[in-house]
Amino acid sequence: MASTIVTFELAGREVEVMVKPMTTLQAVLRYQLGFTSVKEGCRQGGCGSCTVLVDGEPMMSCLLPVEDVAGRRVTTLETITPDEGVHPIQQAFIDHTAFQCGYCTPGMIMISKALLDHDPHPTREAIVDALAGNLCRCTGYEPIVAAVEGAAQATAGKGAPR
Amino acid sequence: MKLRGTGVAAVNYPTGMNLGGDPSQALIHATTSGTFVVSLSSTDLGQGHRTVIGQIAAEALGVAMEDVIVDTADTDTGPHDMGTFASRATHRVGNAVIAAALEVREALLDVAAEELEAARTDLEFDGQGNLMVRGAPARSLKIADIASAAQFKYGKTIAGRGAFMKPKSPVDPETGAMDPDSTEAHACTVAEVEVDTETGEVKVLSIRSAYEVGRQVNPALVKGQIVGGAWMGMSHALYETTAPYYPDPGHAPKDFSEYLMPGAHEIPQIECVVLEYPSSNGPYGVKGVGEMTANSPIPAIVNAIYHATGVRIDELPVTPELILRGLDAKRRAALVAPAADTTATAGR
Amino acid sequence: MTVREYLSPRSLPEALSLMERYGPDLLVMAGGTVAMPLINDGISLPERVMGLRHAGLDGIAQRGDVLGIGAATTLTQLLAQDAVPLLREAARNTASWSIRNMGTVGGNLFTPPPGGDVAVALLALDARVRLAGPRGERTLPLADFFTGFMTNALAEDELLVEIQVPTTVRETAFIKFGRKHANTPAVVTVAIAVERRDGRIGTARIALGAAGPHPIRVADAEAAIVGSALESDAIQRAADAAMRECRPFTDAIATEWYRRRMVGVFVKRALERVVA
Amino acid sequence: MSPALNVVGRSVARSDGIGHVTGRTQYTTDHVFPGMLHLKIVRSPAHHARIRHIDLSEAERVPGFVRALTYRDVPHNVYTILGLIGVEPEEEFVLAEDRLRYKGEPIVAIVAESEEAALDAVARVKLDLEELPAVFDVEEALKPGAPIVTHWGNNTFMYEGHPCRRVRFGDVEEAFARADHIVEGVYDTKPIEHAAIETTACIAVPEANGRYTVYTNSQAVYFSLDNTAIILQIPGNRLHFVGGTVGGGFGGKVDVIVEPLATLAAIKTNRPVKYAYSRSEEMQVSSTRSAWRIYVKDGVTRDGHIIARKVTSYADSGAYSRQTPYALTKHAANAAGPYAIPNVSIDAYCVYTNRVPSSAMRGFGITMASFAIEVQMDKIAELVGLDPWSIRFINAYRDGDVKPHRKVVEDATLIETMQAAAALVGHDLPAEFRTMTSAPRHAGEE
Repeated sequence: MASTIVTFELAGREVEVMVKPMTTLQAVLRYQLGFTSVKEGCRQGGCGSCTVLVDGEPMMSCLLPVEDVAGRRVTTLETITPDEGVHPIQQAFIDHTAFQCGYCTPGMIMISKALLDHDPHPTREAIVDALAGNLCRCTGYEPIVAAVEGAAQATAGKGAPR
Repeated sequence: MKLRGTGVAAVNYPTGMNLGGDPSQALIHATTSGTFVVSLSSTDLGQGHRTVIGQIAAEALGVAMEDVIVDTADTDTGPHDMGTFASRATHRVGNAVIAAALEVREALLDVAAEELEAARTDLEFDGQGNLMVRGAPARSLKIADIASAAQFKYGKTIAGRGAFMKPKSPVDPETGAMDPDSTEAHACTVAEVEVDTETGEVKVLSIRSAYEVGRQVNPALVKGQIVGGAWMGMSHALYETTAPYYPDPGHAPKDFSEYLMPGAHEIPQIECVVLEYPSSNGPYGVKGVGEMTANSPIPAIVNAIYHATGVRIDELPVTPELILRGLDAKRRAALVAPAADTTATAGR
Repeated sequence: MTVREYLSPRSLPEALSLMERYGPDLLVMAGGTVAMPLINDGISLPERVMGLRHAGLDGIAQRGDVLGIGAATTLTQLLAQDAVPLLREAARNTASWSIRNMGTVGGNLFTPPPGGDVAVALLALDARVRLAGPRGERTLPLADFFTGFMTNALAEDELLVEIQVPTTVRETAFIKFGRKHANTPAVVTVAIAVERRDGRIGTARIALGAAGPHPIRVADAEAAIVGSALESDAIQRAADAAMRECRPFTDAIATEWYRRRMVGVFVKRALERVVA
Repeated sequence: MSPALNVVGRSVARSDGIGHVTGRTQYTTDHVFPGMLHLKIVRSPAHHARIRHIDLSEAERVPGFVRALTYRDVPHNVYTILGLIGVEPEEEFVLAEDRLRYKGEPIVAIVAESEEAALDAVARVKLDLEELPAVFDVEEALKPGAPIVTHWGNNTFMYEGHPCRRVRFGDVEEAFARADHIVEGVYDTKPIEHAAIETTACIAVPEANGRYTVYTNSQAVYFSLDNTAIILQIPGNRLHFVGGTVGGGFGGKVDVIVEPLATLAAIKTNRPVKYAYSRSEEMQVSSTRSAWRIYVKDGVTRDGHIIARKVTSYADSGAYSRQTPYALTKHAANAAGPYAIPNVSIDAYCVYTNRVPSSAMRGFGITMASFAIEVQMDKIAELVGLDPWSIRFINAYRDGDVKPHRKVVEDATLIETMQAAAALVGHDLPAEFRTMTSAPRHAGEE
């Protein structure tokens, strides 16, 4: 059960972690690096609360052995939050009160970020398709869909947010 | 074939549950900068309890929201609270906070009277963070300055204690006479559905509701409860169960793929209007809107399914299979005795 | 046993040699969407796991009339190809975006019903699977790969490396019917591929998911439309035959009764889609 | 109108919004402590069984195993969560002793250095059980000869000597006899899960001063603290509960399940201990909303007035009653619905079965009453030839009416709310309903 060292890119820098075999990216982010925006709603790939981007693509960090992201670029809610103020998607979630308990919110924002990076002007259908793997028990989804629409409008013509 | 129908339901919902006594308490104290810390042991489940209590505290203290800090759920610092359930938190904690704020205001008046060399009875709060001599706006002090003076000049605390408790109401075991709650909120929901007669699928087209919840402390958060509750009611009505074949205990879902809940694709059009008939005993007339929003959508949807199909389903969740079996039974009955098929008079 | 070693081979030969070294107790995992939840919950407690994410088994290549799909090709990659529209449709209807970025085409063949929607489409397309092992490689029809509920023709020391799909089939239809529109297990999945001769159906393949212990074809239903021009009575005969032939089950999502009924509805609707 | 308000009534932004959208809000399991241990539970695989023997020997050999806790370690092992407000008897086993009453019932708590080691050890505990006949349906459980679930009585919770919570108002039988129509219905609802996205969890941390800080997502921290103190038989002042930020509750986090065992493990090991439900535990062993079966019998006049309502309700509490007895009392107070019905009889039974215990959930005792009553209202409307709006206006309660539990209605607005809903959907109400109000009735008015 020898630990190994895994290196990946996080927040613009290389991070090196020593892990027991098959530690999930979720556990590394939360418990070794303190990136607790990555939530633990099910650890079954069923809720999306642990969604992160790997090389820009959304994935469930609960299902990823951290060894598999060696050398890859990992993006979490912490890494897209500006030092001052908030990202336009975050602002849209505030403006539309697109959360209640907030537990699904980091995953919702990350999947929304991935969507708007791929498709800056998504249709409503594209938005609900993108959200299909992210569960919310409080809001009834409508405020979240509205927030993504709002974020798309806010960022339209300004280039994809970083 | 797709059949459409409309259903109505109307409900009441009580605030609080005091069969064991139902207390909430609050402490408020001022810091040197005139910030008011509201210490509670109640919890925010996500409904926005901290925000709403902050609003009530700011209102009752006569200061801005930014000057209020709400500290929840620490048993070393927060006084006793029964907890967040029974649509009770805004009502109970809000009342406790108002009571605490009244004590704070008394303490502020004591200090301000000395600072302004005026009679306590001549002083008034302007609701904007100041205390002034009535009719003489020039003789005014910032509440922050009063708090500071209290600490450093007079050696006094600016603090308040507040409690709200509806006393325990025993139940008469023979008649059921009891007084279990404080006030009643109301809702009426109209749901429209479309039923696929081949698959039994129900598509909820719209959930439109009127609510009466006493005073709304924060309309955006009330609407959030109503929208989220409409979705949850639809989910309870059509999808959710941990025992799909009750009483058979088998096939219990173990994850979110087996435990069915509608997603963003399934959300219907959700509309609401909110009436305000302030209650006599809630803070600023608050009732409670936490739990009730999932209630009226359920029977409204079930009634709409009947209106659409003529099939009465008396169990939850209403699965497509139940509807198909109902339609089959109706068809069989019509074959046997076409004239006797009165349940088909869907359009009322 | 907590996992003692996570092996991440960089090539097929390396993967095969690891399998040879560690034998059948080595858990082989591709996207992790099936295995990881069981490991996280302590239901599966493997000692050694081999992950195929970096084994070079992903990628899609057209070779003549055959599309070669690496076993570790993700569902998102499958969604991006346009050589076989039926597979795109199947991928689009499987799981959610994040899971499609992880889950693989090969892994889909090992997903117990009601999962495995892509496998249903592959069955309708008469795909073949290429298996590699210490004795070399072999290919066999996907129909022969499935042998029972969570069992298959793979030998203990063999690895599924590629799925081969003919790209000549033009008339297809795919419907996944679940209790929700997206990211949900199937009540029933129907995939159909037909080839016509002079306007009449020459060959027909009707594959069903969530209607048996693994994706199945329904021969009587197929026979019912061969020689027809998909007239409505032929379609109805096929739907009725499929209802008789299917072997659905009861789970948290639906009963056997309801699934059988939906087999009839959706075989019919899928055939009508072919006509349209 | 009350005096102008400054902040109340305004849609101010949520004070926790920035924390939520940046992921900086700290939830219970976002806390990490050096040396933290993990607690996992050996659960009953059977619905009803007698325990012959438990073999921990193989589990103890798992690397990282720290210790096991059994009922012998729990100072006050049999408790009732509502004991704090005087509900009796004590009946739920923190850890099972000789009998298992539901599938998933906790038997042994395993504490280990890592979650993986704890899960591994749990899988290696060997149970020797004798399976017993089980009962899963509320009415089956009440039949003679049904397996008895409780250790103290039969399969109903007792309300001051009655097997059900009773409401008696007027004379229903007399009113049924003179009613023009009798409308009967049976309403069944299946158990459901709260499914908050954050699972139930706590971390108990020993402090230098001999106290224990318990980070929890309880909906009711004092309730959890007081129950924990009773179960562990320690003074409440040795416990410090910290919470307040909950990732969704819906009633699912008012049971006191994780805190007592985590704190006990922290006491026994002098190390921080985390006990968090997995999603499958949340789905399969955490409390549900009860399954309900509700019989409604209404006596109705030909013009649509409900003159009598008899309700017999059964809530399936599962193996232990938890909050369900309370739900039935709330149910009994509301089962007549928001209508003025002069004769009402309600019997509400809290029934024990070998199911997972049910407890509180959003709408506690009322959601299912509203379902039954509001479907029943439509049936009545159809029978007497009224539309669904009219039947509700005709019967709506008003201020000054007396509810069946003898509470005088003082803030009725059902009528006004229905008027607003009709306006919202564009439904034209007849003048008599458009002008109706919830103001107290005149003398003699129906």
